[in-house]
Order: sequence, then structure tokens, then C-alpha cells
Amino acid sequence: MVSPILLIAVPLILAFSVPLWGLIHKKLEKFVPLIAFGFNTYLIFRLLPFALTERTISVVIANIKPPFGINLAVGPFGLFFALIIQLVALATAFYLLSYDPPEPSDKFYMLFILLVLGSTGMVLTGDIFNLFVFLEITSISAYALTAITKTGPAAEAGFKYLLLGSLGSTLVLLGIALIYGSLGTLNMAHIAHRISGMDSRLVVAAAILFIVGFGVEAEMLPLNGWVPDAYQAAPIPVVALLSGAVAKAGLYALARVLYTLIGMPNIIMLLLTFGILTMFAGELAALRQNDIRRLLAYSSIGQMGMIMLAFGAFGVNSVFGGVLQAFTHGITKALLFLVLGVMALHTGGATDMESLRGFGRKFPYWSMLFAVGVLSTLGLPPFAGFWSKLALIIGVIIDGHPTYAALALIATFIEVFYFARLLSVIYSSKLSPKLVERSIRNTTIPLLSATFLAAIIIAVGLYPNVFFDLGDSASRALLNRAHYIFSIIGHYLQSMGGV
Amino acid sequence: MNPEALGKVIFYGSSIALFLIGLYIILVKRNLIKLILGLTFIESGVNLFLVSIGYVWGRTAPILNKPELMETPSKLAVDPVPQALVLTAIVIGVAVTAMALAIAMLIYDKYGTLNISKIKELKW
Amino acid sequence: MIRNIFALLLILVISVFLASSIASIPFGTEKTTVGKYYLDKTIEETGSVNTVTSVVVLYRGFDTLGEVTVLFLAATGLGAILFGLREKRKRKKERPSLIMRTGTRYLFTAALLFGAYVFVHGHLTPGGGFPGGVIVATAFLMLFLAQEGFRVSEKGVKFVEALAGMTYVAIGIAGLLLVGSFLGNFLGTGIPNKLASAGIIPLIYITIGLKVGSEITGLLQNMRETTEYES
Amino acid sequence: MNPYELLAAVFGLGAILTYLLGHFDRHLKTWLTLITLALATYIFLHLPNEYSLESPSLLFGIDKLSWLFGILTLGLGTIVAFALLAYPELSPNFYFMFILNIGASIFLLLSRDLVAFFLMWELMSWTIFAMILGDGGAERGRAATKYLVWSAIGAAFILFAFAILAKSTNSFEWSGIVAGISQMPSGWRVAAIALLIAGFAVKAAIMPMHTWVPDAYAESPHPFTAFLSGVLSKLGIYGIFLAFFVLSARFELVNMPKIFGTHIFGYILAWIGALTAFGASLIAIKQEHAKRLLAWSSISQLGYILFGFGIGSAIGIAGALFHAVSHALFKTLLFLILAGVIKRTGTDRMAELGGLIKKMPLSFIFAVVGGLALAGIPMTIGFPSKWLIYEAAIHQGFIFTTVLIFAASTAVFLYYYRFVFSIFLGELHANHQDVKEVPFPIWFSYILISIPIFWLGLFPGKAMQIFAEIAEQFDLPAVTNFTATTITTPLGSFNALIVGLVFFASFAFGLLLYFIGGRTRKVHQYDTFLAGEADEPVKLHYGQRFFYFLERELKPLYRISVEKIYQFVAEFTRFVADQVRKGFFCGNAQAYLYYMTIFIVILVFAIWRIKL
Amino acid sequence: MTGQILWAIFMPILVIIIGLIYMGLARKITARIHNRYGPPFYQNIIDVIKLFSKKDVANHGVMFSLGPVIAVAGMVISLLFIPIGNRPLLSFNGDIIVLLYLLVIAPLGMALGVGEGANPNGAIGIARALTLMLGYEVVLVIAAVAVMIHAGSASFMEIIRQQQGGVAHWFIWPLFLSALATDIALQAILGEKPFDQPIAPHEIASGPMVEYGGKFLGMLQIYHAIAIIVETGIFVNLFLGGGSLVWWFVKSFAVFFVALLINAVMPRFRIGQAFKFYWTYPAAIGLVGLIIVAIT
Repeated sequence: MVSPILLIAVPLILAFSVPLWGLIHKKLEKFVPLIAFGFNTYLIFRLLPFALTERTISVVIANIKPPFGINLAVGPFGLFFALIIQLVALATAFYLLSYDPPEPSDKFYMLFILLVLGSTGMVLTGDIFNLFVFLEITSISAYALTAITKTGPAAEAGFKYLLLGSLGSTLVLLGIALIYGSLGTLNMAHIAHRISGMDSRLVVAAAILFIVGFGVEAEMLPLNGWVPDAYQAAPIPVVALLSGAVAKAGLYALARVLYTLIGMPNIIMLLLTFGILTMFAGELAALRQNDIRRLLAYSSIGQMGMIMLAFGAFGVNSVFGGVLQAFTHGITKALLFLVLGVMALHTGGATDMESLRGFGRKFPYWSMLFAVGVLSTLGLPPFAGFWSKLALIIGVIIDGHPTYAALALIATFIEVFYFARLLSVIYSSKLSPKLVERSIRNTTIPLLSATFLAAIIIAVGLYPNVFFDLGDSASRALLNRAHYIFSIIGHYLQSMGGV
Repeated sequence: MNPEALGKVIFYGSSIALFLIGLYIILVKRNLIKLILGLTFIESGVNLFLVSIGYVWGRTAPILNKPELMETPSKLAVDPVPQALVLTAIVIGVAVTAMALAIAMLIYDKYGTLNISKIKELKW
Repeated sequence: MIRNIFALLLILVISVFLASSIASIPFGTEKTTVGKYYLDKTIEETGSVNTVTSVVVLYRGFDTLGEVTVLFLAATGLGAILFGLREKRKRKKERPSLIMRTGTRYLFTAALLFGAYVFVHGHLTPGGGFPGGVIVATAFLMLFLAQEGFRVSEKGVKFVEALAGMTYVAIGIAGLLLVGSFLGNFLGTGIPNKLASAGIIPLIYITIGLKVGSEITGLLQNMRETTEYES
Repeated sequence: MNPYELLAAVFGLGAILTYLLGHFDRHLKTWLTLITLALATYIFLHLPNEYSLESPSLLFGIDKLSWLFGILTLGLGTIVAFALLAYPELSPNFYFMFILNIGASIFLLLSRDLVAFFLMWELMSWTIFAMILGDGGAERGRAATKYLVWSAIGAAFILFAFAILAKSTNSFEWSGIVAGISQMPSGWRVAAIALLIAGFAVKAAIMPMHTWVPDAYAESPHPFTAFLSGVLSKLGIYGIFLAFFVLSARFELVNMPKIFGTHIFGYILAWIGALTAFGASLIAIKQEHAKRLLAWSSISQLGYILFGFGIGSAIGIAGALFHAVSHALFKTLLFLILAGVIKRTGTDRMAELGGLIKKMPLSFIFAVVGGLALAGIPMTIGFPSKWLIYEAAIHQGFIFTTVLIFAASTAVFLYYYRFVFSIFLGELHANHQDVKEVPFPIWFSYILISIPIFWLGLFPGKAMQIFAEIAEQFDLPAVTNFTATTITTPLGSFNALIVGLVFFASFAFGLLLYFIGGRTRKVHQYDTFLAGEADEPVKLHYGQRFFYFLERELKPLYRISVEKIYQFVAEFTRFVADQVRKGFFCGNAQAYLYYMTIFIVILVFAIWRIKL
Repeated sequence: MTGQILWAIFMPILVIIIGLIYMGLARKITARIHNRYGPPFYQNIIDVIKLFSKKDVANHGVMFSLGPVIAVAGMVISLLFIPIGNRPLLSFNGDIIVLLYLLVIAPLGMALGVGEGANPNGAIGIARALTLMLGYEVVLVIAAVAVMIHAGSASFMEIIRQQQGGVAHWFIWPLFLSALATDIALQAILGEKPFDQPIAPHEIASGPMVEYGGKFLGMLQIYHAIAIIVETGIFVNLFLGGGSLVWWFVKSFAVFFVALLINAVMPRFRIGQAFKFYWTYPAAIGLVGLIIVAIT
């Protein structure tokens, strides 16, 4: 098996090397992200067969076995999220080829790579402090990328994001300090093994800090004020990554910490409430929204709420649905945003409904891609979203929370309403005056990348088997705490005469 | 008052105090720069707490350049891990602060103000 | 006013929360298995007498890589965000005095040397790559302050930091290839308390030093050229 | 290759080919559609009984019921597709969606487990949305949105019920659920079945789930409306049949309280059905647009079917199924006729039409045929179905609902006469002096549909045979006392063929009288009531507010409307939405920091429980 | 069998003649009540013959001329489905509900014919007729359902059989309320005042008939003649126990006579009032009767 560490090392070295490419030729820079994530995707697919087995293995770093050294805990759950991130990153990196980034371009590409790299590290690492470091890598590059267009709104959005994000990650650090202070270890498996011996109120305190900290990235209800602004002001490829990679990584961290580290059912169940509240907040806020970017941002909040709900139900079935939904949401939102970016090219940057009215009449293929995304989000066949939503709702009910499932369904009515309205505007017969015949830029490359994502959605919708197997092993791996502990620090516990 | 309680009051107390001061600044002040200051306060509070965790009464820095230290290091030196962590944390804090300041400069350049309640172009 | 009181109430609750949860963490007593292990094993495993260094560079080397990345991020992001802001609103100011100019010229090399010393001896004495790098950057700061119109070449800074960063990762990958784990120590540990000891630690610290130095220099340059004329 | 896979392949490839090649030639797409449907019908008639797909584990199969509805779907689908030959202006997307929709419907009927059923249900639903949206006028957009929201609500009910069933019988296959349902706790079972029926009622346009219907029918492409009303609403009926008889027929065994010999569940259904039939037909009377009139009439007829199910006796079930078939036939016919009229005149406002019998006699004849069936005149298929339902109701002693149903069927005469009068009879509108008869494909499709209308009207026994087989397949009570032409119930009997023959005899008698009298002379319509004194045409067509005096009297009834409730809910949601949007995402970063702190505090109070 | 067929051919002629005589008597009786002399009772027969012998009749098209034909045909077929004087013809091949639907054929055909005439008065007349129908059909059905439930059958022969054996067994006694409701409905079915809005001569020039003249009018007369017998006959069969041929017609004339008396002294409702009236009082009466039946 190839070493998963390369998923982090190779993009990192490439990120450092971007200026050198720039020194050779300015055009070369934009290929670096593509190379990096092309390689990563290849690597992920090499690792997929392993992700289908339910084993978690520890990849030691610096030859020092856990719990003493830092290690990557590579399991199906992490790999599943890594897969999501790499796919979105690949599509977006390809999209970048035709995108001329805000100056200075080399810095943009570095930040871009580092953003993906940080979220990949978050989902792979097995060390809590290392998780914090990667969280910081992710969020700092996200702040920078949000503000990188250097317009007023961009700066504002970036600052909002930074305020919430940095405060959140500081809280995470505090939580880590609490745990280290009372357990004296940083390895997640080790913590999970020891936490039962820790003062329970302290555990709860740490849990609170973690929830708040990671909740910011996971777009949880009261902490997601930054989301719509950032989505509205950031460059389109970055937005695709924010929903496709960053939010997913935050969600992963939340789930990993709550399930593996804390492992208290009653705390995990809290996610049910947060999830449903987040969902309603997102959908309701999107209902009357006229700017499509912002609308998609709110709907992304709603979807994240749905996934949190699934993770909160604390059962194999619902977590299964949750991870599937995470996958489809990541891919679908990325698709929607990429297409929206191209739409904006035809209206001179405007993304509000009125100026996009009748887009479908002029550009059938683009709006078909958009419709695929929307229908998949609504959970309609034959698209990936159907299976994930079905699995999620049925799972939540089977795991014994029919009330929450019912509430989630009610929230989806609102979603259906505004998305149907959106489609009817896009396919409306009267055209908006802003629509121009030819876009200012050649759109073949965006077309290819969007088609790539749409193809994934349809393929998964038609042949969900592999998808199901991945999600299945991922959900089992998340819930199987003992196996995680044992497979990471089993040898150490034996040497201590533990187990 | 036994030394442990005293140490707790001094070190933990002061770190909590820093944390809360920062929080108060964040919640009450309107000026961006002050907000950033508040963030750094919070960070340094957490860092102080982190480093004071590692301290052990009557031990020395974990640099084993003396023979007796080489003999039984774990009896004489304090825990090195928190120091390493704090080193990292400080650098990260610096990075965040730098980023925040940069964005603040940008905002001032665009909006001509640093009052956070006036920076509401994106809403709803 | 209401806001202040409300904020104070919130803070009161949080203070109670933090205080009574932190209070249950023992202070000043040895508690850690991991740290103990590091102290005991550092000499034979890493050959570095400075345990903090060995922890930073080897045991938790991955964190440090991330840390370096974060610093790199800060520099990059700053450069990206403040790009183009610098052309604005230049103002005249009087030239620095002769003493400063000459003095800084002499001090410059000394400072550079001292920085280099610090990060080369990272595994023996307190300090290491980060302080060393910062000292190097201070040397440039002196010039920024004293020599008006002094600029380091963008390309140079970029080149150094890129190369240093790549070297760091390359060392890590070399470890992966030679001893089968990323950042693994593929050199001998050598005799403790000697300069040429502790395997790859000095190498890494050198790269870190260079990287930090160049990054903070670039960072200062960015900041300077926008802020200097504000006053 | 397994026939099922073949069928799926035919539909899929047919849809894609039609879409791709449809851009090249205006008529090619219709022909491709027809070929696809023909192939599909051939395969459908030769399907083996069972087929299971491993992963995702889907189970398919065919039985009498799915055969019946499948034949309806494919047959009428083909006929509508044939009529589409006259509509080359429809876009290839429409044909793509149309084929996809028919395919989804067929596989919906063939599905034997919940996941497959739900999959096909959703596919069928959203393709309808796409077709209603069509080329997207503002009105169409609104109608399509309304439709999609409603079908989402229905789907949500269905999904929820499926999940409950699957959870408590831990099986996803119909067979397993039917086996396990009697062990379910009865509360959950009732909830599940009620939810299922509510969900299917949306598609079956049962009140109070009907509000999307008039808009959707009025806005969807005219020939497709025929399919939408004729066939797709029947899929909702199919679902209700499954939910009510296949799942809860065993309610008889479990002791539910009984009223008039049927368990209370069925009694409630009967009431809902009767009220739907009654109310919808009263509303149909006052419509000004022919399409909306027929839409409301569809709602009312579907109410009949539900009423028949609610009675639940052998006659009732047979009658309901029979009425499903007959409604499918005559409503498709009527909507196709209306489509032809709109194609020629460009409007469906009845006040602007009139006198078209002079220009489109064929359409008029078939409008009369369809109307006879709709009104349930003997000799057409409409009568035996209604007759069975009445007999069942009276025999079961459902007095009040029976009266409602009779009143509804009297109202049919009102709105049907209004339909045919103000479109075909009366004075010819000045703009329509030179409209032509509808083109061949359309009137030929009229003929195709009329054949079964009369055939089954004169030989209802043929249909009764199938219903009896269906009933016994699900071991329900079955009507066995019938021959090819006669149906006999405990109350009375009815011989369709004799009625037909005698009618023609007495018609001959009438003609005899006609020929006894002197010859006639064709005169202009103004000759009598304007004494021949009108030199330029004067508008004397009585087409607007036909029953205004009736509307005046029925005002108190018309004032009752569920629409208002939905409006209120929508308004309220909008209000809350704005509050959330403007109140919570207020744009002030410091406010967000406050939220964060408050959140910590809430969490502290919630789970950490302060103690000093 | 042959006897049946002969009767089937002869009976309609007989019924037509008797119906025309009924109409003549109606005119006479009304005239006497109004203190006029009035025409002879065979006047209507003469009228019909005259109408049929008219030449050169105005005609508006095929449907227009088919209207009266279908009207007559529809009435004849419904006539064949009700037993007259214990002589069932086709009553075994259809029951009350079938009859109720056969009864509609005639007005429907006539309505279509009138429609092609394109005379607003005619259309208004039809609209009124349909509205009135919506009114009284409910009452009629309520009563009919009561009878069917009471008899446990919907077949005329069965119902008549149960009423054999003297006046005491007539359904009019147990089902008095239903009978009352039916009789009120009958007033409108027969088109007598106060429910003759469809053919209100002074308002809409005798509505549906306005365009028809000559043989068409004659056919409509015949249609009306049969209609009177059929409609009164239903009441006779349902509530007055049928009876032998003579008795049957006597009973039916008695029913008709009641209607005449009311007609002679009543003004005309507005159509809305008529509709409202039927959906209130008679419907209420009928429902009470129905509930009583359903309970016992």
C-alpha cells in the first residue's frame, strides 16, 4: 500500500515550489494545483480498496510509534472524506486553468493548495494537536482566500470569518490543553482509551469547547454567520472548496472528536438538535433570497444541518446516510458553484435571479448541469442525492428518531420551494436584458470540470453499489471505537500489559 | 495555602484572567484593532495555561546538557511537550494576528473606518 | 451600556465554567507518560540534548512542518492581501542620521551571524530555528529602518523560502524512502553535546531558520511599505 | 438479457436517442417516441413474473394489477404520443421527459419493494415537473413550483411511511411487509397507512391535497395534460389501492370498529371521496376556462374512485377499478379534444369559443362520446362503473355519501353541457370563421380511444373478469355474478347490450317520426330570433357565467376553501423566513461573536451543569 | 315472447295517445280553475297531427334536427324500462338507477339540439333546466335510496311485488316523507308551476322550444306526452304499488292531477329560489325519511 502521507507531503512540496515555477514561466503556475490534486486523486483511488475494508491503520511519522509520535490514523471514515475533498479539489483545480486569479497569482495558487492540504490533513491525522495545526492551516488559508479579491466586501467577509474562526480554534486549543493537562497524551486513540478515567465534568467541558470550535468550520447554527458572506464575496473556486472541503473537514473533526474521543452518547445526541436547528435556519434564510450565490450558501448551511442531524442519531444506519449525504453535498455544491461562476460570466458578474432569468433558454447545456445539481440536492433520482437522502431519512427513522426525520422532511419542503422557483426562473421564457451572447472568456475548461462533477453525480445515482460499500465501511469504522483504539495503540497497550 | 493551590491561583488564574479580558474586549469594543488585540489576549491566555500545565515543582528546563540530568532526566526536568506545543501555538497566533491586521488594513483602505458596526455591506 | 452588562454576565458564566473545570487539573505535579518517555529516550533516540528541540523537530516534527506551513501561509496571505496597497499615499520623511546608517551596516552582518549560530545550535542550546530565523529577520528590519529606500528583492526572498520549504519536505520524504517513515531520522545520532550530532535535527533547523528568516523579512517588507507612510 | 433490463434499456435509450436526434427533424422525435413505446409494450406483454437486482437490491415483478395499469399507461401513452404528431413544435426535452416519465410509471407499477417503488415514484414526479415547466412562462413557472412542492410533500409522507414499515417489519419487500404488518403495533400501522394514503392522495388529486391540480393541468402542454389527467393520476390510485387493500385489507381480521359493515378507516375514505367528488364538481360548474373545468372534473371523478375503495365491498372495489379505467379513457379523450380545439383556436376561454360544430364536426362527435361516458350514459363505459359504485354504496347503506355522489353526478351534466355548448354549439365566434378540422393524428387518436369506450360499455363483463382476478389475487372479495354483457348485484341487474340494442330500436322509432313529417329547410341562425334583420354579425353567444344564478345560490359553499389555509401557512413561513434572515444573519460580525459566546453559555447550562 | 314484442310496439303508441290526452285534460282543468272554458281534451292530438303535416320547417343543422329524435328515443327507452300495469318488458335488465340515467338521455339530446340552434333564449332555458335538475335530482335520489333500502332491492318488479295485497302495503305509508319529497320533486320534473322556469314563455319565449317548429315541435309534444306518463309512473311504481293496467293509469293521473292543482294556483319562482327551495325543505324532509328508513 502506498503511504498516505504522500497525500500531504506532495502537495506541500508543490505548494512551496509554486514561486519557482513562476520564475521559469508565469503560465506554469496554474498547472501546479492540477498536478498536485491529480496526483492526490490517483493516490486516493489506489487507497480505495483499503477504504473498503473496515480496518484503520496508523502510519507512523519519524519512526516513532504512537502514542509517542504523531501518526496518521488512516481508516475508511477518513479516507471517505479525503476522497470527497480530493474530487472537489481536482475539479476545481482543473477549473482554475481558465480562471485568472486575483494578483498575485502565485500566492493564490499556494493558498489554494494549502487550503485543500489542510483539510486533507485534518481528516487523516491521528493526533489531536496535529488536528489543531491542520485546522489552522485550513482556516488561515481560507481567510486569506476569502479576502484575496481585495474588494471591500471580500475584506469584510474575510474579517468576519477570521474573527469567528480564530476564536473557535483558540477554544479548540484550550480544549486540547484541558485534555493534555489531565491525561498527558495527545494521541487520539490513547485519549479515547484513557478518557473513561478522566473527570467527567472536565470531559464535558472539553466537549463543549470542541463543539464550539469545530462547529465554526462545520457551519453549525449560531456559529455560521460568516458562511453567507464568505460564500458571496470569495472567488468562485474558493467557494466550491469552502463547501466541498472545509465544511466537510470541520464536520469530520466534529464527528471524530465526539464519537472517538468523547464517545458520550448523550453529547452526540445534541447534534440532533443543532442539526435540525441549523437546517431550519439555513432553509428559511434561503427561502426569500434573491442572490443565487447567497441562496446556495444558505442551502449549504441547511444541508450541513441535515448531515449533523444524521451524525447525531448515533446509529450505523443514520451515520451511513450522513456520510453519503456529505459526499453528495460536497460534489453537488461544488458543481452548482462552478456552474454559477460561468453563469456570472454571462451577466457581467451579477448572480441575482432577475439578471439570470431565462439563462436556460440561451445556454441549455449549462443550465442542464445546473439542473442536475439542483435535482440531486433535492434528492431526486437518478442522481446521487436521491440515494443519500433516502438512506439518511430511513436511517434516522430506523435508529429511532422519527420526530427529527419528520422535521427534516418538513424543512426540505422549503428547500423544494425555493429550488423549484430558482429553476423556473432560470428556464423562464422571457430573457433578462443583462444576458450577453458570448462570455468574456472561453468556457470549455469550466464546462469539462462541471461535466466531470455532474458525471460523478449521475454515475453514483445509477450505480450506487461502490458508493454504498464505501459509506457502509466508513460508518462502521466511525462507530467501532474499540477497533480504532486497538489498531492505533494496540501494541503499546500490550507492552503496558493493558487491553 | 498549599503550593499547588497557590500555583493554580497564580498561573491558571492569570491565564483565565487573560482569556476573559480578551473575551470582554471582543464583545464590547467596536474598533477592529482592539478586537484583534482581544484575540491575542485570548491566545496568550491559552498559551500561558498550556505552558503552566507542564511545570513540575523544583525541576529545571529539559535541556540535558549536564551529566546528572543525563542520568535521570525524567526526575529532574519538566515536561518538554507543552513547551513544544506552545512554541507551535505562538507561531500560529502570530500568523493569525498578522493576517487579521492585514485584513484590517484592507478594510480601512476600502471602508475608511475601523468601526465594526459600520462594516455591514454584506447582510441578509 | 446594556451591552457591557450583558457581556459581563456572559463572561461571568464562562469564567465560572473555565475556573471550575481547570481547577481540577493538577498543577506542578508530574503527570505525563509521553513527556516522561521523551525525557528518558531523547538522548539515545535522537542524540539531541535539548529535549524541547527533539520533541519539536523529531517526535512532533510533523506539527513543526505544519507550523512552518502556517508561517508560510501568513507571509503568503499577507503578501496576497496587501498586494497593490503599497502604491498608495507616499509621504516624505527626513532621512535617518548618519550614525544609524553606518551603525546598522556593521551590525547587520553580526546579527546575521548570530541568527545563523542560534539555529545551527538548536539541538544543543535553547533557541533553534524559529528564534534564529527571527534574529535574521531583525537584521533586515534594522536596514529597513535605517537605510531609507532599502528593499530586498522579492524574487530572492521567494526563492529562499521556497527552496527552504522544499528542502524540509524533501528531507521528510527522504526519511520515508530511507527509513520508511516520513521525517524519519536517516542519519546517525552521533555523540551528544557535539555540533555534528542529533541526525537530521540540525538540517531541519537550518531550513527552518532560513525559511522563517526569509518569510518574516518578506512579511516586514510588505507591512513596512504600507504602514511606514501612515504616521 | 433479462426482459426487465431490456425494458429499462429501451426506455433509457429511446429517451436519449429521441433527445439527441430530435434536434434534426421536427417529426423524427415523435416517431422515435412511438417506436420506443411500441417496443416497450411488446416487451411488457412478455415479462416474466419476477426479477431481482442485487445491488442496489431492487425487486421487480408483474401481476394482474400492474398489468392492468401498465396496459392503460402504455396504451394511452402511445395514443397521446400519436396525437403528438400534430405538435412538432414541442421541444426534444419534452419528449425526453415524456418517455422517461412513462418508463418510470411502468417500473413503478412493476416494483415489488419499497426502494424501487420510491425511486420510480420520484422519477415520475419530477419529470412531470419538467414537462409542466416546459418553455417556462411566468404562469407555468408558478404552477410547476406549486406542483413540485406538493409532490415533495406527498413523497415525504410516502417515504416516512415506508421507513416506518421497513423499521417495524424489517423488510423492504412488499411481500415481507404484507406478511409482517399484522405484527405491527396497531398505532404505528394506522399511522403508516394513513400517511401512505395521504401521500398518494396528492398525486391522485384527492381533496384537500388537490390545490396543485387546476394550475398544473391548465399550464402543462395541452396534449400532455390528457396523459397527466388520464394516466398519471391513476398511479396515485394504484398506490392507494396498494396501501389500503394490500397492506390493510387484513384490518378486517384485526378488530377495527365498524360502521355500515366497513371498518372506520374505509368509512373515512368514503367520506373524503364523496366530499371530493361533490365539491370538485360544484367548483367545476363555475370555471371559465375549459381546461380548468376538466381539471376540476378530474378531481371529482377521482373522488368517485376513492369512494369506491372506501366502501371496500366486492362491488365497491370492482366499481372503483372500473371507474379508474373508464376515467382514464374518457378524460384522455376529452383533454385531447380540448387540445385540438386550442390548437385550432388558440384559446380555452369558453366565452371566446362557440359554434365550432360547423367547423370541426368530428371533434364535436367525439366530444359528445366523451361527454356521454363522463356523464355515465348507458352504452358507454362510464355507466357500468358508476352504476357499480352506486349499487355498492346503497347495498352497504352509505346513505349520506350516496346522496353526495348522486348530486355530484348530476352536476356532471351541468358542467359537461356547459363545456360542449360553449365550445361547439351556440354562435360561431367572429375570429373563428375559417378554422379547420383538427389534423389527422389528433382525430385518429379520438377514434382509437372511442373504441374501448363503447366496447367495454356494451360488454362490461370483459373488464369485470380482470377485476375479479385482481381481487382474488389479493384475496379480496370479488364480484363473480356476471356474464359478458350482464352484471348482477344483490340490488339489481344491468344488461348493457340489451340497453344498447333497445336504444337503437327506439332511435329508429324517433327517426320514423322524423321522416313522417315534411322536409326541412336550412336557415340562418339569425332568421328566427332576429327576424332575419341582422346585417352584420352580433355577439349573442351565451358562453360566459353560464350558471350565474346557480353560482349566486351556491356562494356560501364556494366560500369554504382549503386554499386559504395554505395561503396562510405560506405567508407565515415567509414572515418567519424574513425574521430569520434579517434578524439572525444581520451582518454585524460582533453579533456573531455574541452568538458564539451565548452558545457556549447555553451549552454550559445545558450539559455541563454548573456547581460551585 | 311474441306477445311481449307486440306489447312493446303497441304500448308506446298507447302511451303517447294517453299522454296527449293528459295534456289536453290538463289544459281543460286549468282553464276551469281559472274560470275559463278551455279547449277540448283531444286538442293536443289534433295539434300534433297538424304540426306533423306542416311543410318547410326551419332547420339549423344535423344536431338541431337530431335533438328531438334523441329526445323521443330516450323517452321511449325509459318507458320500456318501467313496468306499466304489471307488464314488465325490460325491467329485469335494469333497475331504478339504470332508469334514472336513461331518463337523462332525452333532455341531453334535446339540449344538444337546442344548442346548435344558437338561440340565447334556448341556451338560457337549458341552463335553467339543468340548474333545476341539480335541485330536484337530489331530492328524488334521497327518496329513491330510501325506497331501495327499505325494499332491499333496486328492481321495480321486486318493489312492486312487495307492495301487493291492498292499499295497506303501499310504500307510501311507511315511506310517507320520501313520498312527499318525491311528489314535490315531481312538480319540477313535470315542469309545472311553480317550477316551469326552463320553458317560462313570458321570459325566454318558452326557452328550449323557441327555435323548433313544425314536426320538431310535434316530436317535442310527443316527448312531453311520454314524459308525463313515465314520470308519474315512477311515483306510482315506487309508492302506489303499480297495479293492473287501468288502475295504473288512474293512479298516475291522480298523481298528475295533484300536480295540476298546484300548477293552476301557483306563480313562478325565480330559478335561484327554486334551486334553493329544493336543497332546503324537500331535501330535509327526504333526509329525515331516509334516516328513519336507515335506522329501522
